[in-house]
Amino acid sequence: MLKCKINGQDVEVAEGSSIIEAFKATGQDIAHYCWHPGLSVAGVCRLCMVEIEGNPRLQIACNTQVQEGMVINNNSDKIKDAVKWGLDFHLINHPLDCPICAQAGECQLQIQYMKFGQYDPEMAERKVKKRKVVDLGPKIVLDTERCILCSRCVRFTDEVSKTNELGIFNRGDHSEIGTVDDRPLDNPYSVNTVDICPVGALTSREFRFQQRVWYLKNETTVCNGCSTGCSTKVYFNEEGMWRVKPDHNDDVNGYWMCDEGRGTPRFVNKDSRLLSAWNGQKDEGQDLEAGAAAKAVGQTLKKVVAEQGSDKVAFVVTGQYTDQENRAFLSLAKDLGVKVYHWVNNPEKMDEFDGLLIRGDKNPNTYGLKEAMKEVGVGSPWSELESSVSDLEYVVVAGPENHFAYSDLTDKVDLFSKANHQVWFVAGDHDVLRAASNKVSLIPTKTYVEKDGTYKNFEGREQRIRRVMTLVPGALSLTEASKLMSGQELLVDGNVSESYRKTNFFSSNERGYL
Amino acid sequence: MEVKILSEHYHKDDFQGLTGYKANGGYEMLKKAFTMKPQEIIDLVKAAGLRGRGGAGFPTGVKWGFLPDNGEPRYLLCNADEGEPGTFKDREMMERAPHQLVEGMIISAFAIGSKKSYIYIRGEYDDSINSCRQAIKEAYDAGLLGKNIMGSGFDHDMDVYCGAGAYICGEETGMISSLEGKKGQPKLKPPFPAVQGYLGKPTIVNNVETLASVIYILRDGVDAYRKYGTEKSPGTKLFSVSGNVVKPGNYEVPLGYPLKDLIFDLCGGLKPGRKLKAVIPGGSSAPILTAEEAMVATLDYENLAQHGSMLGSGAVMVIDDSNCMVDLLGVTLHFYHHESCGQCTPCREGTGWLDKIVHSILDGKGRLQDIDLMDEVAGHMMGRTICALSDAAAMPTLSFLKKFRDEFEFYVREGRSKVKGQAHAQM
Amino acid sequence: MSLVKKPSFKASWYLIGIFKGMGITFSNMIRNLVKKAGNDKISLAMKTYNYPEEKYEYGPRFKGNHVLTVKKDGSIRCTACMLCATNCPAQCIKITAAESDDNTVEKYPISYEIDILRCVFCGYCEEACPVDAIRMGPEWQTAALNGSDFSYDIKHLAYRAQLKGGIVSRVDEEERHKAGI
Amino acid sequence: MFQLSPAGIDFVKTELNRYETKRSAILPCLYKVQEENGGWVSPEAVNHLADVMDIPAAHINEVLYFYTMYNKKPVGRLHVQVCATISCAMNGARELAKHICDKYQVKEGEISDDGMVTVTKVECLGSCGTAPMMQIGNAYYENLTKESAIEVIEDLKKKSTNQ
Repeated sequence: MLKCKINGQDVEVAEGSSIIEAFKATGQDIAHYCWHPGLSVAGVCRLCMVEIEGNPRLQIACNTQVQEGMVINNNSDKIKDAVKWGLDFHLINHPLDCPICAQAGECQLQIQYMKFGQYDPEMAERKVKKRKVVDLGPKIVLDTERCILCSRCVRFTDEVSKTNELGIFNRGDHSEIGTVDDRPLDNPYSVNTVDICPVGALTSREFRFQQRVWYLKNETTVCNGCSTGCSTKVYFNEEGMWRVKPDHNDDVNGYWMCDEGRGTPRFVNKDSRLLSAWNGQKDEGQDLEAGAAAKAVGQTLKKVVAEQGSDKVAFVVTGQYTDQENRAFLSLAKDLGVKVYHWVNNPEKMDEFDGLLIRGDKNPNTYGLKEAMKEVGVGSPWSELESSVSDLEYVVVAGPENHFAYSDLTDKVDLFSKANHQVWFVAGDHDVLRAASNKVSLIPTKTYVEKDGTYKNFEGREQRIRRVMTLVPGALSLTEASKLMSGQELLVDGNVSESYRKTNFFSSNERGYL
Repeated sequence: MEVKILSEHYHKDDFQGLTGYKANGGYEMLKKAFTMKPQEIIDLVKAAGLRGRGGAGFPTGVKWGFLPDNGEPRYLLCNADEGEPGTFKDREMMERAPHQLVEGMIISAFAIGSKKSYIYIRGEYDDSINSCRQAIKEAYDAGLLGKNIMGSGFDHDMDVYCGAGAYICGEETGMISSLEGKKGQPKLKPPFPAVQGYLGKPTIVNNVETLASVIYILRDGVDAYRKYGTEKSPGTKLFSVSGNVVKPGNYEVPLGYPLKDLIFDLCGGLKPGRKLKAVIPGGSSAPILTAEEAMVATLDYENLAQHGSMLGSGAVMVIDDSNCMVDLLGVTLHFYHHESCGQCTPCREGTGWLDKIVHSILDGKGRLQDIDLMDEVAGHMMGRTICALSDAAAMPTLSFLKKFRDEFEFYVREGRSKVKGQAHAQM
Repeated sequence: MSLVKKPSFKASWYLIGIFKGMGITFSNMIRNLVKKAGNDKISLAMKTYNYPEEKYEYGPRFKGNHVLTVKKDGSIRCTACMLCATNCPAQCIKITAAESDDNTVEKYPISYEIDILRCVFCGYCEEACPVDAIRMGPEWQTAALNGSDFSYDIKHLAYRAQLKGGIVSRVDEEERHKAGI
Repeated sequence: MFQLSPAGIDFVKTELNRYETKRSAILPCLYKVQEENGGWVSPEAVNHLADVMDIPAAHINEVLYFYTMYNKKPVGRLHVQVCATISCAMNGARELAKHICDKYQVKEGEISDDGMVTVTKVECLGSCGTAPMMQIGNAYYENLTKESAIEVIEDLKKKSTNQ
């Protein structure tokens, strides 16, 4: 471990780490654009200047290794002047696009300008004009005029996604980011370039003008898109969830996340959700209160098991629920003595893996479910259900949250409609369910951002998710539903998770720091 | 008067071919080198105090000493990019005496133990490329290259690599990036090329003239070599004189030769009726000398540094009183704006900004505070980037503004040049 | 422990306070009736405006109803940058942005609503706007029949009859692009 | 669709294993493509070269757009490159370029009506002692005057028309 002094504070740093890593370790503030912990060092923005005792010239922090006993400071006037001019050089050809730029509010140029700039623009000559609003495919929009050529996105496509799509063409101040012949930038990790772009050059087409970033609050949680379990940051406000960004987690996903995982708002937001319970058949039925519906189902199940025997009822589970929910649901099935079947959505692609983050198994908690089924001692082969479904009275299904991964939803509904009744605990509102031929009752469940619990990813690593917001007030989590079905009453637990404490809307919102 | 060592046999026509070169003592030094141990040659070069002729003037022996002996393959690269405006000395050597370069490179490669070397020639020099390729083919046929050269057990391959038009590829690491098939953008230093250069392996980059001088250090020995030049800058150097002189061209004079004699004796002075106004002594990136300074300056690293300029690549550009300094600065800054590789922000935007300011002055739209702004912008470009191009753009600007400020202020106030009849030709 | 003081004798007589107040009111009333406004010495009387024939002229900086300015070609000048909505203390501006297919415009508001009942006419939105898209005009007599008329949309804010086709914004895009800034 | 000639393909193959890494062969191969594509490199040529050399197209495109000797848009049969840096500028290179442009009624960088001449001002070509000078194709033409420059261009035009 090397000892050095940063702005008067003693710091212990590992061997061979650069000065900027030492700054990040101590949480000291240093201006930088082109350095990113997950990428190689480019050393081109020349903003992370530091003064080292015994060295007359200013050194860049990202490429200078820490030596024993180095005295480093970056808050002297010389540095402030250097950063001010470094920023000035970035801004002279930068277009005045802040009103129409999606990055406004979390743009590093704005942040550094407020800290180091605050000067009147000195350049009176004409700015260099470059191509704006370049269409780079379905996910990314490029604006080469705003680009500050820090080459983060180029290094990303070279080192992380290894697709070598982006490059810097031309030379000098006419250089432009782009793909060859404006080919779409379309690899499964392309939206990561939008996160690491410090300015508004690369914007994601999905989030582009939906919401201003200072209206959004963010919380860290775990993505439920597939079994990798990447740590993510969810951006939300009263109207719903707007976007998902990766959060740094060295053990699982480093600094990156796949584009599929960013699609979770599509099944979480209110417009695609089941808002209240429903009982009925072939599209006719009436809405119910979720709690009451769950209790009613509980009583009828007990009655059916008592009169016609436990083989008249079947439980179906999916890997979409947290460990706590699985245990509650499975122990309820055990008490009733009914058989439990595990619905695997895409058996042939289960153990696919693309080498970085995307896995074939699109359920966040398959590992946890298998563990719980072994622990509780339930679980029977799927073929048994297929053969015995027609003489079943009740099929209770803990349906999928992320119905995009469950393409076989329709034919499973047809299978279950052979039984007399089918009960679905599901988050999304699907017409195919309401149109089923037998009697159907739907009960809304919470999605992964509305409940506490833990997932176990593909290697069994337990990761906690937290209640971030409440989108559908009436929805139940599976634990609550199981408690109601087993006859107990739902007690309102006192400890609201403190992350949701009502704070001042603007001041609590931390600007997006890279 | 001239001391011709490198350019002794230039005038002979057959000196370009192998037979003509051998007839004038060619490849004798290679035989002698194989009798010595590599470290002996390095010590010889260090004792002779040979300094890099490309522009930085870094002692060659010391540079060769930086090579780490970790068993990795070493590369020797000859920097024949010669992009510095005003310089054309390497071109003449490669066209007239390619074997001199090849022999110098083989000796140097033997000294540093490198098995592969490249000559990186700029794409525009078509004749030099062909003559060097021809010389290398002749050397291969004569057993002077390839396996077990002249029975010494040392094998070495050499190849020519053409650039494609970028001044930045004259910079050491820029050239290495270009050789690796990438954009010629300089690499971050540290690690320096001697430790991690071409493909991450230890690499030595030397100028054409430096490598050729090694032969004559071996031939004449250290004291005969040090007879010419001053104590700190020994030996002779090729100077490319251009601009408003009667006889522009390459002249080989010992270092420490008075600049006045070079211009007025060897080059025949200025055109009739013209007076000397300024001299750029070391290529476009060297700060400018006023006429008075040029009269007293001598051509070596230390004296020119005292006058606030630098020897650089030895390209002397003589400027007489018919030229407008604002216009000249405009041309220089346009060159740097066009050639900046665009990697580091201060240089990419700074060169563009300086170019635009000087051209708004030339178009008569200049403001008085523009001059101080240029001063400040150039000041903040110095020492802020990966390579020295931003310093090379800033230093002439600062020196032009310091020594010819009246012309700039006149131009801003009057909207025209102080020099009569100098209409600003549109760029 | 509360600090209630025993009321003084004078204060316990409520009538004294009432008579003093009524006295001031009547003295002003008589003065207005007797003295006509506008004679030479500084008149203390209030000028009476016979509204609606005679209306009070407010100063140029009067902050009345909002106006959304337009560009030269009549399209709305606002770029939906949400600064006014953020700066508004009463949070009564609701904007939804959309992408325009004209690349030089890029972003414009599909809907721009001001709930005028909540608005406190402080003018913060006018100050926050970077492109002079919203101004507070001189109008102040704005009556309406039912509550929903008080939430003004783009059509009312920018193209209502009184504006005669829309007021052109000072900060215009074309000059800025031509000047290369 | 641009296709390399068989000779071009062999040249590319030899270049690919002539240097330590495949990527070093990009510069020489781009020269060959420019030669065979009539003096400039089109985007299809970049894609074709990327397939032949099995190198990502972005790397080739980066090199193409970085260096000035590769033309990104079509040029006339005679690409007149007049050097306009310091020593040449002092010896009247810019007036010479203007004179040539007026002579062939062509604006800088464009192709003349008969598709023969493109005039561009380029940076230092390393022939400052013999200013003013120009480069056409691979050859240097030095110590020019307004008349001698036009003469050179005229007989080059004659030579290339009867090829």
